[in-house]
Amino acid sequence: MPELFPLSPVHYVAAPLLAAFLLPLVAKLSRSFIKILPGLTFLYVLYVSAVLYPQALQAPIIEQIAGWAPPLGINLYYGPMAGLFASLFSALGFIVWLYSLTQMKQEPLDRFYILLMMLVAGATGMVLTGDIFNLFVFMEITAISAYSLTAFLREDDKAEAGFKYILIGSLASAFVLLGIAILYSYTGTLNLADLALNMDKVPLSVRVIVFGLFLVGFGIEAEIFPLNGWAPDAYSAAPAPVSALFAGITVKAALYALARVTILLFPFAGSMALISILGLVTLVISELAALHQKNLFRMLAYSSMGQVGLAIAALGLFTAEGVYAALFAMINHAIVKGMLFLTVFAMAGGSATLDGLNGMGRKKPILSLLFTLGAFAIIGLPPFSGFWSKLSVLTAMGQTGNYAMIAIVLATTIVEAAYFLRATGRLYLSEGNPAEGKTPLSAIAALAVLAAGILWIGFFPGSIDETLTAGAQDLLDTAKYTEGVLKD
Amino acid sequence: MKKLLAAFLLGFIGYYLYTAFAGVPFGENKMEVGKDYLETTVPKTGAVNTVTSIVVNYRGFDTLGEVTVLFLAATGLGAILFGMKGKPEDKHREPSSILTTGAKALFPIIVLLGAYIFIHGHLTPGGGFQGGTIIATGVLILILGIKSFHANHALLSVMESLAGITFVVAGILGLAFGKNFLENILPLGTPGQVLSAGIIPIIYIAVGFKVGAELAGVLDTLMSTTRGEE
Amino acid sequence: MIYYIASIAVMLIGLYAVLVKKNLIKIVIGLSLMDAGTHLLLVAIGFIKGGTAPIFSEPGLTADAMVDPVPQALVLTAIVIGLAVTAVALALVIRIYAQHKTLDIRKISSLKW
Amino acid sequence: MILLQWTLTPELLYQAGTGILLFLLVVAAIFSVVQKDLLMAIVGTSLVSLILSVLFLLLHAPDVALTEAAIGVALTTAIFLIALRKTGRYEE
Amino acid sequence: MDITGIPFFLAVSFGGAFLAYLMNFAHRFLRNAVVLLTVSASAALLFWLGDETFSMEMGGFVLTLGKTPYSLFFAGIVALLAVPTVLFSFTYMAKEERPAMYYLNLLITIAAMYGILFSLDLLSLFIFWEIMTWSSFLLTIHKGGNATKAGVKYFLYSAAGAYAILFSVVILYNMSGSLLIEDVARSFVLQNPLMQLMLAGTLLFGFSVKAGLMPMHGWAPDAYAESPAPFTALFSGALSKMGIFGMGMVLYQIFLQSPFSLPVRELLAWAGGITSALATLRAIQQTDAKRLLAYSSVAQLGYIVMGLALGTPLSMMAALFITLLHGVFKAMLFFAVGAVYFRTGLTDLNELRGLIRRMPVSFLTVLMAIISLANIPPLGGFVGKWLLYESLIQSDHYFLVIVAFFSSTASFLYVYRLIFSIFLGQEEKEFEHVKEVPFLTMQLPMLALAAVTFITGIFPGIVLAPISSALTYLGFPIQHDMWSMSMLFNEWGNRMNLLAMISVIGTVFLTGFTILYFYRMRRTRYVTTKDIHTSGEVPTENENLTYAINFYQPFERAAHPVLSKSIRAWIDWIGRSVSELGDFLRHIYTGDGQTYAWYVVLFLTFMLAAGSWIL
Repeated sequence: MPELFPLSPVHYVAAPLLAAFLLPLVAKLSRSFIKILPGLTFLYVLYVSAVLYPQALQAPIIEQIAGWAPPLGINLYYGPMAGLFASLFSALGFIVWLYSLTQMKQEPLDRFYILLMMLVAGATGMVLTGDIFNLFVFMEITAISAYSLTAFLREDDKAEAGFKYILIGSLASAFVLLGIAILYSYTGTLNLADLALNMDKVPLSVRVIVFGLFLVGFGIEAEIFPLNGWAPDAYSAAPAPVSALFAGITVKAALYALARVTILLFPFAGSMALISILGLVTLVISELAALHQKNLFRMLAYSSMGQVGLAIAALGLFTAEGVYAALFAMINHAIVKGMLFLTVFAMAGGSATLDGLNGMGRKKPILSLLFTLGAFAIIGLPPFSGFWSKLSVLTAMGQTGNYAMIAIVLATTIVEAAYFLRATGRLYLSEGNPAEGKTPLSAIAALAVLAAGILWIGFFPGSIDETLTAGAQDLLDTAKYTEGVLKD
Repeated sequence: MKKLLAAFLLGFIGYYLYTAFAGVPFGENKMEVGKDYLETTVPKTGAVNTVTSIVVNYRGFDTLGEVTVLFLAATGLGAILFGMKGKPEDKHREPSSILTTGAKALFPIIVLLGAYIFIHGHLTPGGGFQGGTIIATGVLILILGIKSFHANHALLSVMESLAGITFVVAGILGLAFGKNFLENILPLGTPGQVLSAGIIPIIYIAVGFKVGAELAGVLDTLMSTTRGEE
Repeated sequence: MIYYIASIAVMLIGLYAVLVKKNLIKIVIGLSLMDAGTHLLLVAIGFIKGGTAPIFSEPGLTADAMVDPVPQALVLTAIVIGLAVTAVALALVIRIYAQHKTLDIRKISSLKW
Repeated sequence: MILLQWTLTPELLYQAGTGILLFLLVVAAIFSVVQKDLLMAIVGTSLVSLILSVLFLLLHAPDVALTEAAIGVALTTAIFLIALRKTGRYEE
Repeated sequence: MDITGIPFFLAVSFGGAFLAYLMNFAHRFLRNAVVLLTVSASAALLFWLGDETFSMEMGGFVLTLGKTPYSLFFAGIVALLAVPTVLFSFTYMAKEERPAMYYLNLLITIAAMYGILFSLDLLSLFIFWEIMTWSSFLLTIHKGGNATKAGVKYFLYSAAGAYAILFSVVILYNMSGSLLIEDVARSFVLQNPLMQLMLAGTLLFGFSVKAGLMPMHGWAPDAYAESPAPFTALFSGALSKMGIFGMGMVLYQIFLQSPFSLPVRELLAWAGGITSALATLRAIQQTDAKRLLAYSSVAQLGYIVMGLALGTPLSMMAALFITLLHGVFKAMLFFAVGAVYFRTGLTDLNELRGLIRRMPVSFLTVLMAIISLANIPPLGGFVGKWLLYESLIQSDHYFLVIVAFFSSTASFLYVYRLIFSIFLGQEEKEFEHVKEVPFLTMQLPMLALAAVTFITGIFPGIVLAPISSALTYLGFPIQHDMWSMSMLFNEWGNRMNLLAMISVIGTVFLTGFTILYFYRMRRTRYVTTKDIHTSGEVPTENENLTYAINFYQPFERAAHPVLSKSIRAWIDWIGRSVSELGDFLRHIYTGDGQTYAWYVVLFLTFMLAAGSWIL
């Protein structure tokens, strides 16, 4: 099937879309096929990224949808950074699918898999597209599948979390749409590259207002401090495979969009510094708030908001090392937090509380080991991937000379160590009656892949160095982006 | 007090938005991309209605995304209200006879109107979305009018999926013919005719069916959820 | 110009409802009002005095006497997205009501801290 | 008397029409937000959509007018009413 | 990769750890064999380590490993303690659960310690430092129960220290462009003095947390008390010495030329002195054997820091000598207490009594250890303390001498309490079943270490040779006239011949013992510990007259004003206030969707106002 037509970045979106539409039909034929189709789609998308990503490292692939040149039509910009994110998302999607084969029992399974596939496809679309309105549409796709997935489980307070998410989410989309309207009213175009070129048409005061709107709009999805009220509820209400995807994918896509828009359209000095400060504030507040959490998923939710804050702080440095460090932090966070969510669900089921972990070391030794590995990786202890990502963030901050930031990041790491080790310590308590149950092999396999990722990056951080530098280059080099897109 | 603070804040935001739009002269021709669309729509895409050509051809990817959003809303709705299937009779009170006969009489006309709109999408104003919604309102009248009426969910979801697949396949065909995704591969025909403008009518008819089936499904799911008392 | 003022006003009224009103359905109404305001704003941006609808129905119409079609295309998509989001929001409201038996947003905050 | 000298030129009629409709639009919006009885509030929303659809016509955007009419007035109101049917009727 | 290179050495240590973990699934004996093999192999390999440095590029940083005489000495200590610890834990851990995790973490900790010592650049030092911290954390919480709280507390303290080190490492890397300690030292001098103070201050803070200096020692008593006995020996014997190694490296390789160097060292010396004094007083209060030994470790480390901070060649020699000796006799004490716990399951001094006849070898080990701890001539402890006193007097720190004298004499109090309440006094029926610990795996390590204290007591030269080579590397000229194999000289020209002194004492003791034994022994009657008359009554069978409960009550009342306000309470207060802040911040998420909408709108207005006001 793959050779039937030339591979291009649009397959990232078209294949899952086709599968999503096919799934209701397929569900009528045979129940078991519901589980197989998403796997095939994710495999196909992984195959696409395996073929395309190396090409993207040399030169960004720019694809025009429906054959129209960029200012008229929509174009997909598949540079090293977009490639990195797209491959990461598809890999995470595949692992979560593998995991939820056996762990996800909630009934309307065909609907669950449709929403899951579209969550991943929407986020990949956000990363690929080069048109600002198209970015809005893909943000909506990701958001609407996220709303429905948050309220997927039947227990009582899930709908409440869903409503909070949709309330704040539609505020975000209204503000983004308003921002697009203002931009269009001044510049008259919608293509990102075209916009970047004639941003001078927009007077400075209006540019600040539009930056504010976009910051709030994308900030809500990227969980920046004052805007992330919905996040803890959404993470703890959604089924664990979905929360893993939230932490790994939706946040990263929104963060990428925010970064791309800010660097292209609003490069004035204050914007990135402001983002960096917001990131730090998010880091400090969510790490401290996580200290008192009894529900494990809520604790992981706060911790992932903190890690995203760290990535934002690094991104805000606006230097090549800063973006390099932000990318590294994002990848590490996606892998480790994904593993933690899935491990906790496998260990303690839906309502995992801190006391539920007591003495789990004896009953489920493999899972406890994985949890300990994840906890050490998140804190950033040496032999694991977290250490290198935190170190690159700190050196990036060191280079730009703000030592206070380094002190804050290190202080919050101690707080992070406090609540993660409290949980890890409980695993090895002698008393306590933890939940029984054998974890099926496919779930363990999914976790093992993530653990292998952590260890691989931990021992060979150089291996992903090249992709990260290319990605950082790609994001910062706006001239190459605009000239590449509008070359004809 | 809260109301006062809210009013003040909104006044503040309103002022800033107003200053943002102060610089935009109302009614002046400041089209950049719009001009190119208007000039190239008839020769390049063959569609007379520029809005439809933009929606389906130039920015077809948006509409693909758009259809997915609607599809996800229908699936999401079904997933959220999954456990709340109610008994048929608690749908609503006994409809009056006027409503029933009116519904029976009106339904075919509404469907005809809807079909006309999405078939002539590229000629007259309107298109897939508008036509589909009109058909859905037709089904709504049936649901309200006839007590025992139940939308056949199986048929609706099959129609929905087939329409969606035709849309995506139309896009993939563009790739198969060596062009780009969603590019027009059929002859443009003479503008103004029904069979003109390449794949635009086909896509819009597919969208029409899809939207019609989806919204009918959504309405029926919503109608048949339990009152919440039990 | 008054189109801009009116659409911003409608949007702010919607935002006001979201911020102040306690009833869930009233909040969803507020959200759809905000969307409506934005859609009017977008179309008003595209309007050109003396321009006709961007459809070449008769042969005589020329490109430069037409209204800007792009915002209309955007609004078309935005309205349907608005519908989709409102439908999901209302489904959530129905489920919340089925479980909490109240529509007051203050009473449904069991997930906190 | 002065009034009569005005000839109702289409231009003037157009201006007056938009002015009144926009004013009605804002009033309908306020009505639907302030109204205690949710049914009336929903009727207010559909009124807003209706005025919006007419306004779109005045702005020479027939496609959008048709969409607004079909979706805004018909379906959104229907969905709201069904949701209202399944939940409590009166606010606060 | 050649045999004598450092990478092979580290590969053996870390590889052995994982091999042992795998072997655990094969067979218990096989695992023990692999563990013993790894430890002894790494100990042996120390002697053939080549001098060439080895560097590799990792994640954009260049990590270099290499051997220096200074680090070789510390590696010797680690090796000296590692082998007995492993031997001791074979039987001790037989009953415990999850032995695989225990051995894995134990070997990782040992390997990490070697890693710290052999890293020539700050980053690899930090990497191994963190590996050591988390593996020792996993070991501390091994027993479960309130060991977890102690473990987390330990990790947080050392995380605070480690991140202080990382803070200055990142800044130094940013300043000097390279991580090598030499380059860092060269560029360190160019900084302005205030920055130098800040950087050196954070580094010293980081290392002194692990060395348990007074304000930062909060974790030591709980961590030592809760961790399994064999590991505690390594914990207090070797792990805390890494802190000393680090402080030495910072003080004399990086911070020496800076103007602030002298006042900082003076401050450290006083901190060491106060630590030793207060910790000794605190130790006297303890009723649990392990906590008592924990405080005594903190006190001894106070001496070492005092010696280190003085900076004269003699004080450095004293400090390094005490570092080795403390490791040895502390290990002996923890092994003995571990043996008692292994047999009786108790470490509370009030319950234990009269085990001298049941466990003679343990008694002998404790006796030898406390003699050397209270630095009485025949054993090693004396030499270290003697050098320390001489160096204090030479550099005329007279007040410090008073403090040192006070705390070392006071240390005799808690030491005596330890041996009296466990071994002496009337026997109890409940301890009838107690047998001596098995010879090969438990008695042998204790006796071997006792032998070491004995030998170093007579021939200190054996230890002083590597010390002086380490110190010449650090830049302290050691003239050969300061010591010879068993002779100690001092500036005022008088000499002290240890061998002669001990041989005289030995002969006198032996002759007296033989005479008494043959002449009087025949007529003596064997007396049971119950055979004592108190004011004419004969004690009944189960009534016990010797008891150790509130042994030093009058002394404690006297020292009460000093001991009442403990620094630990102040640090716990910090912990509590941070978690209260967390609790307060948590309430920002009120759970009501509308308030979140309010936050969004408020943030937007703030953004719009700030934006347009600034630009």
